Amino acid sequence: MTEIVFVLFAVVAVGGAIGVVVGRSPVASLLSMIATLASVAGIYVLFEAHFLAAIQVLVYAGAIMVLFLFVIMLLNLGHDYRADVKYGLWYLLSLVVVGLTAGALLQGFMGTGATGVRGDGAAAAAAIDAVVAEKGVVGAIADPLFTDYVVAFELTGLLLLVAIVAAVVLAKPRT
Amino acid sequence: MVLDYTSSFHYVLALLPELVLSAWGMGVLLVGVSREQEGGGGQELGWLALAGLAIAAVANGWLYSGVTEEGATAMIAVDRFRLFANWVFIIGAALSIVISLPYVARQRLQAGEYYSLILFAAVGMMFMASARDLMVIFLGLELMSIGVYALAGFNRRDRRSAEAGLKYFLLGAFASAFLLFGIALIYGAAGSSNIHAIAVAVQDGTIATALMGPGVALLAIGFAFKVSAVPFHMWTPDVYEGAPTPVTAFMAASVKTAAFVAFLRVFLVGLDGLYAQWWSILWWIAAITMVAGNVVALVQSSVKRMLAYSSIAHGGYLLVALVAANDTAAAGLLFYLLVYTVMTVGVFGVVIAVGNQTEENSRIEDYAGFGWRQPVLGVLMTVFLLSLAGFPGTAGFIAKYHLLLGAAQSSLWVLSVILVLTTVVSYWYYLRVAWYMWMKEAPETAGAGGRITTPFATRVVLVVSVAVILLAGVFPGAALDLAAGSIDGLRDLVAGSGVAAGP
Amino acid sequence: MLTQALLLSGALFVIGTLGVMVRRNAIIIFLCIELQLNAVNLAFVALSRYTGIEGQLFVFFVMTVAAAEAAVGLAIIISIFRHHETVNVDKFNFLKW
Amino acid sequence: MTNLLTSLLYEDWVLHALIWLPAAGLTHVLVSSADRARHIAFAWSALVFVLSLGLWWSFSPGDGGFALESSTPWIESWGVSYALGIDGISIFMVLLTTFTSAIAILGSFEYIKTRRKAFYALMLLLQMGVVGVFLATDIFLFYVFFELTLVPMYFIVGIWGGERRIYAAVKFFLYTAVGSLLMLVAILYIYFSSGVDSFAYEAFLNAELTLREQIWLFAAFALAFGIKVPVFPLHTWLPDAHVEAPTPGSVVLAAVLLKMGTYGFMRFLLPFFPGAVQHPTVVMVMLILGVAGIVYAAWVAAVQPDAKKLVAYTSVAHMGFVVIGIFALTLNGLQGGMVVMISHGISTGALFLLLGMMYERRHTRLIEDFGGIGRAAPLFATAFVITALASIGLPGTSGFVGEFLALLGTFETHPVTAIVAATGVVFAAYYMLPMVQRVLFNKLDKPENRTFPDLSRREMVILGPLVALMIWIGVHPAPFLERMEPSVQVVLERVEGARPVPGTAGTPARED
Amino acid sequence: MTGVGTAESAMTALAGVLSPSPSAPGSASGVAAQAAEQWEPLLPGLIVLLPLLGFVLNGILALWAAGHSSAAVRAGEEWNPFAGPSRPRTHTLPTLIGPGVMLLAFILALVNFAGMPADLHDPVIRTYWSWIATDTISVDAALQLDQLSMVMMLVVTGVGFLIHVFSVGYMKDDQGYPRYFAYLNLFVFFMLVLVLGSGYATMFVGWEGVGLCSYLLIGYWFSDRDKSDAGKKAFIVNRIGDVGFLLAMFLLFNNFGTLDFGPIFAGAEGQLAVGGTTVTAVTLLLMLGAAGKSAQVPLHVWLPDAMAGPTPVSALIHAATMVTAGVYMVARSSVLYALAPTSQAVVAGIGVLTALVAATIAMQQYDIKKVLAYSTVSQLGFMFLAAGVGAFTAAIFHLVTHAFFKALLFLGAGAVIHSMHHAAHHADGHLDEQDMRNMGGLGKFMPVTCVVMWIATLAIAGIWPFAGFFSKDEIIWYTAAWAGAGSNPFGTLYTVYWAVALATALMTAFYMTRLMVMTFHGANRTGAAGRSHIHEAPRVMTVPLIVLALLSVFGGWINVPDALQESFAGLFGVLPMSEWLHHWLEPVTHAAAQIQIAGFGEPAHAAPPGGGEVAWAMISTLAAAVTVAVAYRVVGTNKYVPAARDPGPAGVLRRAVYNKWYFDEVYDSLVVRPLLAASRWCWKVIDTVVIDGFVNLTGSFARLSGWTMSLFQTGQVNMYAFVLTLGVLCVLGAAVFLQ
Repeated sequence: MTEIVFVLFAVVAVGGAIGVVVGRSPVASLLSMIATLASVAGIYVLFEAHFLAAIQVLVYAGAIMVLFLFVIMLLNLGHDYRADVKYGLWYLLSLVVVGLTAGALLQGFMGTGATGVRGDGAAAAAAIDAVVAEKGVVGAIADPLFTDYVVAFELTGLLLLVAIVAAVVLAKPRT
Repeated sequence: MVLDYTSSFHYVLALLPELVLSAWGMGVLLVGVSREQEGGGGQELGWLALAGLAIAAVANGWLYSGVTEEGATAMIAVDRFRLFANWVFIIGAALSIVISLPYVARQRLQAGEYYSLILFAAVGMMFMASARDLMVIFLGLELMSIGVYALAGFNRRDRRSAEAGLKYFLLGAFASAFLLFGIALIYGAAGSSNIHAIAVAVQDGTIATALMGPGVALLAIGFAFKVSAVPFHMWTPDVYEGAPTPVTAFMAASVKTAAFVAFLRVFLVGLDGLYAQWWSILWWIAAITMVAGNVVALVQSSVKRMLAYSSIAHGGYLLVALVAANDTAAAGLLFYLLVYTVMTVGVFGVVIAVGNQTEENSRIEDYAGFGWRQPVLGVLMTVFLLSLAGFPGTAGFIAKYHLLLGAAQSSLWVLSVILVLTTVVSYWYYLRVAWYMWMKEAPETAGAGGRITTPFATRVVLVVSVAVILLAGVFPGAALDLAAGSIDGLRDLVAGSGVAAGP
Repeated sequence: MLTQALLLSGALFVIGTLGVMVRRNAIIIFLCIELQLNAVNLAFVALSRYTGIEGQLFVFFVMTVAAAEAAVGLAIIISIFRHHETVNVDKFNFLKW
Repeated sequence: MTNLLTSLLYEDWVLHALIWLPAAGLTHVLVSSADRARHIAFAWSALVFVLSLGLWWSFSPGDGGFALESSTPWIESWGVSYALGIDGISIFMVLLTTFTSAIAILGSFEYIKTRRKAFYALMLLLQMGVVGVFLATDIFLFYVFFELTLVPMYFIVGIWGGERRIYAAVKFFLYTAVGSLLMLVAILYIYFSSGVDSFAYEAFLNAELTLREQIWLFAAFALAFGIKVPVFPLHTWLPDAHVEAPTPGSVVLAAVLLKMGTYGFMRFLLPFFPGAVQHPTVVMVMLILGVAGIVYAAWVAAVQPDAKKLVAYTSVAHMGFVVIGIFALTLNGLQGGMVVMISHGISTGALFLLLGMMYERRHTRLIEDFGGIGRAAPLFATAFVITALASIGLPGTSGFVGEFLALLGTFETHPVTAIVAATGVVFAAYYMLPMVQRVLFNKLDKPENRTFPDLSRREMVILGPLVALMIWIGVHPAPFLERMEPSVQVVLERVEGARPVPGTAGTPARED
Repeated sequence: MTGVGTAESAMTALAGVLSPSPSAPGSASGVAAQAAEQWEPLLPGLIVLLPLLGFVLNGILALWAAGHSSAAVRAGEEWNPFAGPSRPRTHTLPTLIGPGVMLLAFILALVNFAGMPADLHDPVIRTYWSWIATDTISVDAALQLDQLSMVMMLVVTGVGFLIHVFSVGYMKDDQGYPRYFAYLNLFVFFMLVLVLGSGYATMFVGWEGVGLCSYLLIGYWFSDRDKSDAGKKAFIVNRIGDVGFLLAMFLLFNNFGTLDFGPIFAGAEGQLAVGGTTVTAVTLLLMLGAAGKSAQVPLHVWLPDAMAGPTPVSALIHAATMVTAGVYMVARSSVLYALAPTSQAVVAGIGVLTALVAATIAMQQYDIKKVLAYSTVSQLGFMFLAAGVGAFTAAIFHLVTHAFFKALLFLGAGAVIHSMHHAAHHADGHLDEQDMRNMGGLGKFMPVTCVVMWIATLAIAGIWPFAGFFSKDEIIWYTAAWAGAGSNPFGTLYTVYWAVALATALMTAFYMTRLMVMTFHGANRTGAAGRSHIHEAPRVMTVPLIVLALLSVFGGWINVPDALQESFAGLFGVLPMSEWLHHWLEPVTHAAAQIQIAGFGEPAHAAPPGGGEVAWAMISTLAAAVTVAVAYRVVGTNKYVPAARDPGPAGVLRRAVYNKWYFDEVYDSLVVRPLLAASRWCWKVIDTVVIDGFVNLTGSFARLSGWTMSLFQTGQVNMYAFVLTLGVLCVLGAAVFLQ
């Protein structure tokens, strides 16, 4: 059952990804991207990462993609249907390179599964499930976030601040 | 004092320089915003930022003076390696700010944002140096990068600046994705993102090898991008050329330093046990970088762009230290970064002076006869160039020699030979600037540029930089000991292993 | 399941890579990079089932980074659009060689 | 004299003074006015020369080891020290340097008309570097000085040179740098092979190297020094540099800088790699290159239209004698090589000064622009002829003693080489006499040469000591020979006494 | 030490050298060194030093004078070599100093000669300072006095003095007068070093030194391109020989560990096998040196050109002294040559060939000095023949007599030229003052010159009782005698030599008579304008001529062979000094003679076709006399026209001879031009194209590859991403597949 759902989501995700790359208009690409994000969120659920799935949909697909859409509209690119994919030899070359890279990754990933990761998969999954059961979906993530990874968390705060400053500076109109 | 992190307050202590700088950056930002000026002036903000750096330096000094940590496994490292790197960042940022002062004023940039972004980027660099966790390294790198993306595109009036910002951003984000993928794979393979834990896992043999290969490769690619190693360097010349010159200096010096420091910690501490797997990759990258960087620099007609390629080449030299992967090389890397920071910022400082605080006059022809018109700046530039070329008597030589020493210790003879031969190539383009400055007469039309004015502060700083370069070139002992001391114990993390040591 | 997830992650990643290489529109290129980050997130989530909850935490961080990048990146794109009235990266080749 | 020197504690400070006084002079020149720069520079270099003269008495050859040694730790973590010393080989190089530097500065008074402060500062820097090269007994220190000499020379050629000065300056710089940087790698190799964390000369002597290693390292060192010398196929930077350099630059270049190469042969190459040096193929290659240099350079010199280029090529030929003398590995050969080095420094230096005087007067260096100068300027012609004769090694001049000993020494072990090299004696006449004839003799048929002024008093002061030295060394070289002999003997014994260490020391550690 | 010795010490100390110390001449001297101890030569160092002093003083004066004349040049005046003002400092002082030092030196030499014991077996060696000394080689600055060097010293100082005196008149009007004497003095100094040096190295100093002076003096009038060319040619050709000398020294050093004569000659017989490779090589190499210096075929080409120098120079350097240095050197090395019969045959062969070639050329020359020059070459050939057949005494004997009569001939020719020069000044159009076709009948104007030159001509032609007869006859006789020696392996060859030598002797008589007739007899062809200015030379020139004429007459009597003593040749026993020179030189040549006799057996007592010494002496002098007479008639009936109207010789053979057998042309096309072409090729091709090309190519290659790589830097993000991904692929591939 899970496998079937996974495959379903996977197909949608990959399809969406391809849509991003070949989409004729920016908006089309963006919509394909949202489809991908949504199906990836579905896969998160399959991996019992419910909170992340929610965040994925809310923040990623919701906020960030809307920001993209907003910019596309702002720059009035929504009606730009000229294909800006570089077809031809360049496309072919890129495909070859990407294909070979994919091959290399495939080779690397094929061996995973039992020995691909360190530690015992079942035990780890059980431990996560236990924590989730104990602290709730949000609490399971929040706990390490504010203890072990508090530094990183604060760092993200700073990161966002910088991003805001940067965005403000850059997007200001020329004077 | 020994930090053990059981108390959160100890995190505050351990991160004192970063925190000071972050807070100060916000302060500068606030002061800047509150003054509501668009361009013009803003020098006092620069001085304010410098004061922040000074305080951070004091904090760093306090940490350096004997604060240690318990266990040496926590997310934030309190070791001399990091603190030494912090010095370098502070120096790099401070020098960049100093050479920015007149530039920002002349170009009417938003000083508050400008200086605070430099400080924030410096914080990101410090995190990269201090992080003992891949994720924190990534976040620090992003903090730094986002700040620098913005700085590169800071001059909205200049389309070259915008173009530089865009290219840097797109490719930087692209490369971050590879880095992140690498982190993910290593995390999976090692079961942790903690460098110490990874090192232990590698040591134990409990690491999962399947993902490790691609993981290490992608990680190396991510760092290689940031240190602009060939073939991940393509952005460098464009961005360096387009960005406002002080930002270029900051990028060339500090961003590279930060990336190298993190690179070193990850590969020489965390992945040291896998040396056999990654050395050859880095070997080739180092070799290609040295060759390509130097060779392409030969055909540049813009000094800024030439210096960009030269910085690529320097990245190649530094990579040799990583390939050598021994304590000497690591110390050499630190020392080189320190020296490199000073001389790079210095050379860009002169470039700014020649450009008269604009982006003009950056073609090599514009330097014709410059030395005789501005003897002091000319001599400074010459020393900077000689130091970049690694000429005896300058710190650049000691630094390069240190790298060679490390390489030799690991018997990397071929790489050493490539290093020295490409150094010869580099002589040509460094000397070319010198020959334009001293051996060519200024064209008749040069009068248009008028007098070049350089603020007193900039001059003082440049002179001090040169003095430091010469002093460190002649009496490098103390600095060398400092660098060597910063490596002490860094790679002994994995208790009782001993594999970390070089031959 | 892990292998499949990683393969999916890899697939999404390389598709994103392809997009960066072949698209001219800066926004789409950036979108493709976001796609790559998403692929990595997928890997993190999948791996976290085997290694612990930190994996999910990292996804959290990555999303933040993605958001920050989006802010800055789009601002940069807007900025350069003001110069060129286009987001076609092929037009941005004032700096070269 | 010796007592006087002792009472001044001369031996304690002289070597340091020789290196650092030019630096002081440099500073002085920089803070002085441009008009007075030349006098100040000359005063300092003259002071250094006078101080260095004391070495003549203070130095006693003894057992051939270093004298007046001093060593202060410099970069302790690497085992680098500021170590100076002098022996029978370096004393002459040092004296030659201080002497020709002072002469060259004096000779540049009229030649250098622009940017004088910078010029004299660079000259003094050059002097400092060269003296350092000859005095250093620490390999690292040596290397630093060795490279340091490039910069002032680069600027001297590049700023005050002729039409193609930049090309020449860069060529000079890059050519030399290629060799010296490869040598640096080789130095590091020995450093790690010696097992001692020290760059001291003695430590390097004790490095145990297999024959294979020695040959590779020999190649690196020989390339560095061979370019400097320059040995035959590596010589093309020299004519360009000489032609373009201003007179004082040429003088120092010919008189001293080239000697750094042959000095390196004697000081480092032979003692460090005795196994390689004794290897028949290596010896053969070096001898063939030396001989090729002698003959080839003489030929090329003979057809040069530019007098300065001609003399530049003769340098290659002369240094060829030094090379064969050294690699003959006989006492006479080595001593002959030493004397040729000294003699070449003096005579070629003088020739360049003379050509500089010609250039100052006529602003041309082409031989065909002259003719019959002997009529207009007899003193000049006299000095020119004597110098030219010294250069081609007429008995009774310094050139003969050196070439004779070098050839004799070569003949002892490699007769065929010596026979071919001896033809250089003919070719020397073949290139030098036509030049002398076309410049000084023949009809004074160009009106502008009629007013060719004769030597001024200053020029006589410059040339006088040079000519006197040429004849002194030619007539009574014993004081020179006996001072250098023990040290040369030490080098030779080192070569003959050592056999390469068997084994496989120094296999790559991590890069297998 | 005697007071004299102290004085000498002071003198040498003046020169800044160590005080002299008598030293035993090598290891083999042994007890015989006692003899040397007993004789204290008088200031030998001073003899050498005096000309040097003259050089220094004259040199200073020369520079002073040249400063004045160059000032005139700068002022725009045309250079006139004969317009020199006769000031005290430029004329009187050099006149006193130049010949003065020579006179003093000659007197000193005479005193020493008189004091030298006849039974002195080992040379007296005076060491002044250690010249070149290393651990393995020790060359002292030392002089060696023995019978041979004594003879040479007398010739050099004596003839030298006469020529100096002659020069006073000849060069009177020359602006470079002091410079001339400076060079001349310097030459004598080096020549004395050459003949007095105690070893090969010292000899080499003089050897090259005289070459230098020859160079300077040939090119004395250096404004004339031909003249300075000639000087250059002389120097370079000489240097070719010098290489041989150098290599010979090296070879000797390798075998003996020293270059001093004493030990080498003492040890030679023991250490070197007779006819061995080493000794043959050494002697052949020495011969190369000698051939260069003494203008032997094939290195003779410089000597005729050397006539460009002032005529007294030709007399001194290119006739009497320097060119005979080669003969001296072979004679000095007699022991070595005796050990190398092959080399001897070669030396003799070259000598006889040179004699023949030069004599043929001399028969067709019109330049009076050229004739004399080739005559000199020819006579030098005779000397080499003598040395080659082992008649070292005869070689030296001929050297001495030749010094007399050839110096006389040259000086006489100088007087003629001097006189013709004045005529040329007044002649219509160009008049070559040395071309004999422009002379004729000068005997009327210059009777003294004519007479003395006839004496010299008879001497060189070998007419009894003039000096040349004895010396030349001895050479020819010894050739014959050794040809017939019992076990001479080259007997037949020697016979050929003998025959050729005989023929050459007759040719000598012919061309000399031709010279005399063309110059002094017949009708004058100078032209009316010039003729009135032809006059006899002043006394300062004629007196030396007369002295030399006397020597040319009587000089041969110092070595009348025993066999001839009682014949007509010895005036039936009247001549007093039978074989004096032979005995005098015995200590030097004795060893060689012993070796030769040991090798070849006793010389024969009859010439190859039969007939003893007396008979052949008679035959040769009669034949020579007949040749002179015939030539006088034949040449006298020839109708010569002035050079300007002469179309030159007709016929292939004549033309070839006139053109000196085309030696110069052959060298030019086989050596000089190819060498120049090769040099140019080396420069333009190897240096510029190959080496520099490679160097520049390296640079260009670097720049080209840099340029190529920068092509990827298109400024397009896609491109950058592509390259980046390519890098990813490589790294990833390497990491995944290559582990």
